[in-house]
Amino acid sequence: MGNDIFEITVNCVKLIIVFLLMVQAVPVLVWLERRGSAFIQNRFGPNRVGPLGLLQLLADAVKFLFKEEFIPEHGIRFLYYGAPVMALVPATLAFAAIPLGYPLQWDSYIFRIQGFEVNVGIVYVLGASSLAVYSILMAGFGSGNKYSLMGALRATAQVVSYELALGLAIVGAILLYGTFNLTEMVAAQQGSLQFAFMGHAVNLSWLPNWGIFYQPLGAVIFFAATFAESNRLPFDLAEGEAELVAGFHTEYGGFKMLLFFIGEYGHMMVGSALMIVFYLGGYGIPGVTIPELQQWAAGVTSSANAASALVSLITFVSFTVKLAVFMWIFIQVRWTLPRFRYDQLMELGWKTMLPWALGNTILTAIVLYIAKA
Amino acid sequence: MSPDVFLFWFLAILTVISGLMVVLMTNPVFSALSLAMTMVLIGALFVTLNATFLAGVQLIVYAGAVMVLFVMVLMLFDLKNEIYAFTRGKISGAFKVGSVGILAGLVIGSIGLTASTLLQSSTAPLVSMSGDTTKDLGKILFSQYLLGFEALGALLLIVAVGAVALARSKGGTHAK
Amino acid sequence: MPLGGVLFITIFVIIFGCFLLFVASKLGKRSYDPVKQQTYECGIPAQEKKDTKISVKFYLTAILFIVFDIEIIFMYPWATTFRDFISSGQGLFVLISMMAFILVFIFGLFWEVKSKALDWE
Amino acid sequence: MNHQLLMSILILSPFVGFLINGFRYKKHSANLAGTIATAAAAISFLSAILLFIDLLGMPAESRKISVSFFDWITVADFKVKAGFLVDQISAVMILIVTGVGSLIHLFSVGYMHHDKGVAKYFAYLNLFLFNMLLLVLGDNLLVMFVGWEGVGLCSYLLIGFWFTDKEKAAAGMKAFITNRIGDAAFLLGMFVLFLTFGTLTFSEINALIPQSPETSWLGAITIGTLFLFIGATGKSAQIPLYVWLPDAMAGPTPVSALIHAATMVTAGVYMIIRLNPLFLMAPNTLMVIAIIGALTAVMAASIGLTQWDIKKVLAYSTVSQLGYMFLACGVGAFGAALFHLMTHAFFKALMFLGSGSVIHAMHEEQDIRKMGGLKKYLPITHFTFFLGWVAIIGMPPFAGFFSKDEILWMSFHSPLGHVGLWALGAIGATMTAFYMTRLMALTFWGKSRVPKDVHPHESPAVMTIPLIVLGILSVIGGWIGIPHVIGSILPGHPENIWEHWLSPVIKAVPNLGHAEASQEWLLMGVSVTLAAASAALAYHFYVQDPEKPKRFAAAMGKFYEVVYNKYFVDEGYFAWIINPLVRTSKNIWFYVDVNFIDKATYVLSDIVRGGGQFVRVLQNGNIQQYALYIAIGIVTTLAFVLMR
Amino acid sequence: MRARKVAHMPSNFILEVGLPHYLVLSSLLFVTGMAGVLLRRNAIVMMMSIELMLNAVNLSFVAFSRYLGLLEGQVMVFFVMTIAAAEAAVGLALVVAIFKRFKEVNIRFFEHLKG
Repeated sequence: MGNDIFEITVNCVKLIIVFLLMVQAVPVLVWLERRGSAFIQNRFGPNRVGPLGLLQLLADAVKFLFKEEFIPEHGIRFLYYGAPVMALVPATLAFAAIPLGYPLQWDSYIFRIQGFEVNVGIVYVLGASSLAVYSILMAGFGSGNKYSLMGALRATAQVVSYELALGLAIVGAILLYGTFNLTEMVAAQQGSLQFAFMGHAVNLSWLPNWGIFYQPLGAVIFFAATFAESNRLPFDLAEGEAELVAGFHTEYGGFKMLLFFIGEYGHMMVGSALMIVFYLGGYGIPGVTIPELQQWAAGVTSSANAASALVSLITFVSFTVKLAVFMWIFIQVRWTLPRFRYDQLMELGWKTMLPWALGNTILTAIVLYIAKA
Repeated sequence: MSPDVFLFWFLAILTVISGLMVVLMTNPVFSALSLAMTMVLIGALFVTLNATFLAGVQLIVYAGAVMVLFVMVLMLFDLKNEIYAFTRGKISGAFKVGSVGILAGLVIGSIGLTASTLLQSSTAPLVSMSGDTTKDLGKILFSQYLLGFEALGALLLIVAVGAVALARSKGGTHAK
Repeated sequence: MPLGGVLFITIFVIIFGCFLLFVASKLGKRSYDPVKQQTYECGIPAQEKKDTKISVKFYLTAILFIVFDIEIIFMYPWATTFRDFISSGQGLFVLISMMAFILVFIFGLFWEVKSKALDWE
Repeated sequence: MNHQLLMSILILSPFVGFLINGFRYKKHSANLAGTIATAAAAISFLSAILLFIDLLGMPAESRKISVSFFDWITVADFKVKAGFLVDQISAVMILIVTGVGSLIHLFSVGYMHHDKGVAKYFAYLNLFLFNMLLLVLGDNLLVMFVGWEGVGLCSYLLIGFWFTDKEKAAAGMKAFITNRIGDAAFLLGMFVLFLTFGTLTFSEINALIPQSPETSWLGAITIGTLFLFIGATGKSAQIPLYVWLPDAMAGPTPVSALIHAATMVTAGVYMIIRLNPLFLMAPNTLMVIAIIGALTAVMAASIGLTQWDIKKVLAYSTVSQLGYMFLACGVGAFGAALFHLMTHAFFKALMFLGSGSVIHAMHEEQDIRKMGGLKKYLPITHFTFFLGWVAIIGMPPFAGFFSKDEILWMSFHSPLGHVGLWALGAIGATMTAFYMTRLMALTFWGKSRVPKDVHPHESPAVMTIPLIVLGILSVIGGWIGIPHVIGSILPGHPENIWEHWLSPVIKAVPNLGHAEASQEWLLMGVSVTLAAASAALAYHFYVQDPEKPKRFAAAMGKFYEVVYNKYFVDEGYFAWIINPLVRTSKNIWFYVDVNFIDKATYVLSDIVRGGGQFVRVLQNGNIQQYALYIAIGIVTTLAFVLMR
Repeated sequence: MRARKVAHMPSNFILEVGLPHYLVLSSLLFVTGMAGVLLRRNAIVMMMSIELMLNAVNLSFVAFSRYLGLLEGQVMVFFVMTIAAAEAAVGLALVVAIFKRFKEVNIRFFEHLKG
């Protein structure tokens, strides 16, 4: 029983840390976005508070805390307050399932650098993130404002449409790895690019064995759909300023707004992390396999535990670097591309991405069959 | 109380409460949200029964798709609190409540009566289905139940065609 | 099984969010100005909400989403087991049966495109 | 490739073609639709050839490819499999069906080029091919019956293809209804056979056949085979059910060639050949078959003498030739019947296609009085038609000679035969020569009677190529069955490949006496001379002295009238069968149904309605009430189950 | 953590969770849904109650599948889910059509459809 309590405590603390990791990343990203956009637009951005304007985040947070509290008169209290809280949940749940680093082995106890391990990882992550629309709908309906409602319905229709392309793009990856488990997927992408095709062994030692080389089309579709899923530009129709004021969070302000922000950035992070796990080798480092890394770590420190910790740390850093690159891409895209029109958006989702994803699936299945049979 | 047992009771009680809320809430939007929660909780119960893949599907299909449809429709119609949420007839109401109660009693009673035989064989799972049932599910689905699977494909096609035709009937594309 | 973890983090996040909202509401200034409570309407008095027309298209999209989502979900068990089927020699059969399914899918998609159910004016 | 796959391709390829063309039935592109359909038929033909080659590779005694796809019907002891069988008989048939079928598909591309419903047309044609293959390949009577009904359906659809024309639609109905009579008999025959043998599979029936022939008229086998034969008379247009075939010429001409000359109408013959061991055990049936066959041959030929419609002439000729096939079956010469079936498929399909080419050239004109002298406009059509002509009138060494002569010889020589049958056959052959020459002369030779505004032109290559191929087949098609008497004097002594090929599956005629070569020569000589003389007479009548026939007809007076009006058979059917039937059923309807049964039911319905007044309160459209009834039902049921 | 006392008869209903627990839970949800179908007047809520009933049945399917060691139960749940979703889609399409006509989703308005 004592063991149980230990495990439960460790896991709970770990989960809270993962959650806080995600939450604390948001101010940094907001800062990055503001500075980055200023950089792109040849401005300065926030640069007064603290070095490089970094303390702007704290100032913002304090300002948010002291914002005035109000509900719109036609609003429904429970939905109005529940929506921002709900916005946090799906992103957190999904993010907690993503392996962030190589498991750490402390004596006989294996400590996963991951909120929790789910053996049907993909399905779980998709399921969790499909709950995100409730937050949007609750906000839209709870505000008692027609602009909010329209924005919410638009956002829902958009998220839902792109969820199809997203889900279908992954089928190719699942076919490739033959598993739902994210950790196994990462493990399958270690080493250099090598595969057997119709009896011929192909080995390209200068490329990592990443999924993107097998699934380029799938990766592109998946990444594009991720933008739409997290309501980011060029797909942020839900908050098209000119048409619907500010979409489903028209009536929100202060800390409630911040919670929506956290949810949105959380979605971006989940999307990027999934992208990394499916197509870019997860926490692996290109050119170096995990056993090589372990060997090196064993050479650096004498203790096996410390070596394992070192490996985990390095892989975690590798993952974080990849994640950062993707986050930057998100920001760069937001400030460089124009917005779609709504009909264009739906057309892109249904008539372009869905058929292409379908074609990718068929192609993958046939190639896989030819390669294996 | 072991964690598993605690989880079951926690989930079961929450499920029953949210299930009751579906029926008792006078605002249909709240009913729908409670139902979504019920579905999520039933998904969690699937996990306790080692059907992890189904739990995920439950989340995606029921919570993520079907209930979204319900909520969207309710919001589309802008339905708020209902003054007459329940049927009114007193006699038929009594009949209805009575039949529901009797059915519950009968079913639970019969489960209770057979509990001893059920339990003998089933407190612990007969075949340990730990590990990955997902792949087995896929295998059985694509060999033994292939015909049903293809038939469902056809059914979904018909639904896609039929539902769209129905919803677009009578010309107008706008609902007030 | 991570179920406990999932429940824990869900409850934790909800409590965390509620706590933040509570703190913010306690710290924030409060003033009861009836105009401030009004629904946002670009500065003019709010219109009746009943006049908003919301297109059934949203609903159509949701229906089609359900249908296609389920079809995609059906592909998941196939995708995980396809390699096993290939190695057990049933690959072609399963491939063909799935292709038949996908054909139905494509047919549905094609029909929806052609019937303009997916067009937004 | 394994047989199962080949067989599936063989059967399903036309079906796929049907589906494709069927789904795009509104399209007007003849080229695309035709290409799809022809490709489907050609693929089918290719797999038929592959199957045939496989069959050739097997030892002669066990040449049999049998494929069973699934259990179709299983009811207690009654088990039917969706099984298909390729043996010597059905191999020949599938080659004919798919080969001639492919050619006719190709021809149709040109013929139907301007038609609006071309995709529909090709869809039907492919469907027909599919059903015909089912009929031919089925290893039991039930699968065969499916095909049997299917080809009937396609025949109906294609006869009435231009259904906006009321007469053509009526012709389709006539064909369908007449066929239904036959089909009913076929079903009865199947019942009788099932009662007798307990199975419908050919191989099992063959294994259970008694050793000695059944002499009684009331024996199970005799009755069963008689019923089957009535079914065959419906499908194969024999007396008394032949009336639909001439009317069936309302369909597009390639259809007439494929369905109403080469393949479907031979289904009855094929069925009898398929069951030949069984029919041999019923000599009484055989006698009926032989007599009806011979009578049909003569009667149809005589009607053919007087017709003016190019296709009607060919139609009666078909009926007459089918009569020969039945005559052959009736005298036990099943091999000869199948042989004639094959050669007839070649030359009659050729002649129909040729007539199609003529009709096409004449802008839908079918009356031979308005033709003549077409030789110079349509050289290829004329030449191929000429080949068909010499084949059908039985000139050596063309295909028709060998098969028809074999039939005539067997009808004389076989112990089941009779000199009278031979005489009828010979008369029929003479008439055949006459009316075919007449057709030839009026259409192609002599002075042109073409109206001024019509400018005949040769048909495009897609139409002439099938004609040429079929023309070649009409020439050489008979050479595989050269009889011994002729073979013995020819250099290299060619064997009778045909007889050799069929010997394992077709039982020889019992108690066949020794053939006198001189006798055989004599009969051959007589029939050939008669045919040649009659052809020469016809040439004289219609080319050299075109006025003579009219005078001759006038001289014949009433008799000519009767023959010209097809012996008033249609009118007779109407007067004696159809109208009385309609009257009787009207009376029955009025007195029994309206006055008695309906009134009785009104009383019942009043009672029910009166009771319903009480119950209708329950069905008030309130769904929740309904749900409550369901709930109460569940509760009661569950309570009952638990308390029991 | 997973060490469960294996006993043929449960010493305690609360501490030993087995098949009957899931069945009872499932039947409770089922009758709840049934009550909703019988008592609610809003057509959409009725349909939601039907979904609840279907879910209850799914739960018992999975429970049986687990405790009898047969995967068929899970396959069945898969199918039931599909059919339930199809039913929801078509049913709601009907409701939308009715709503367009009567501007109401009260079930009593469906009575106008009776013949």
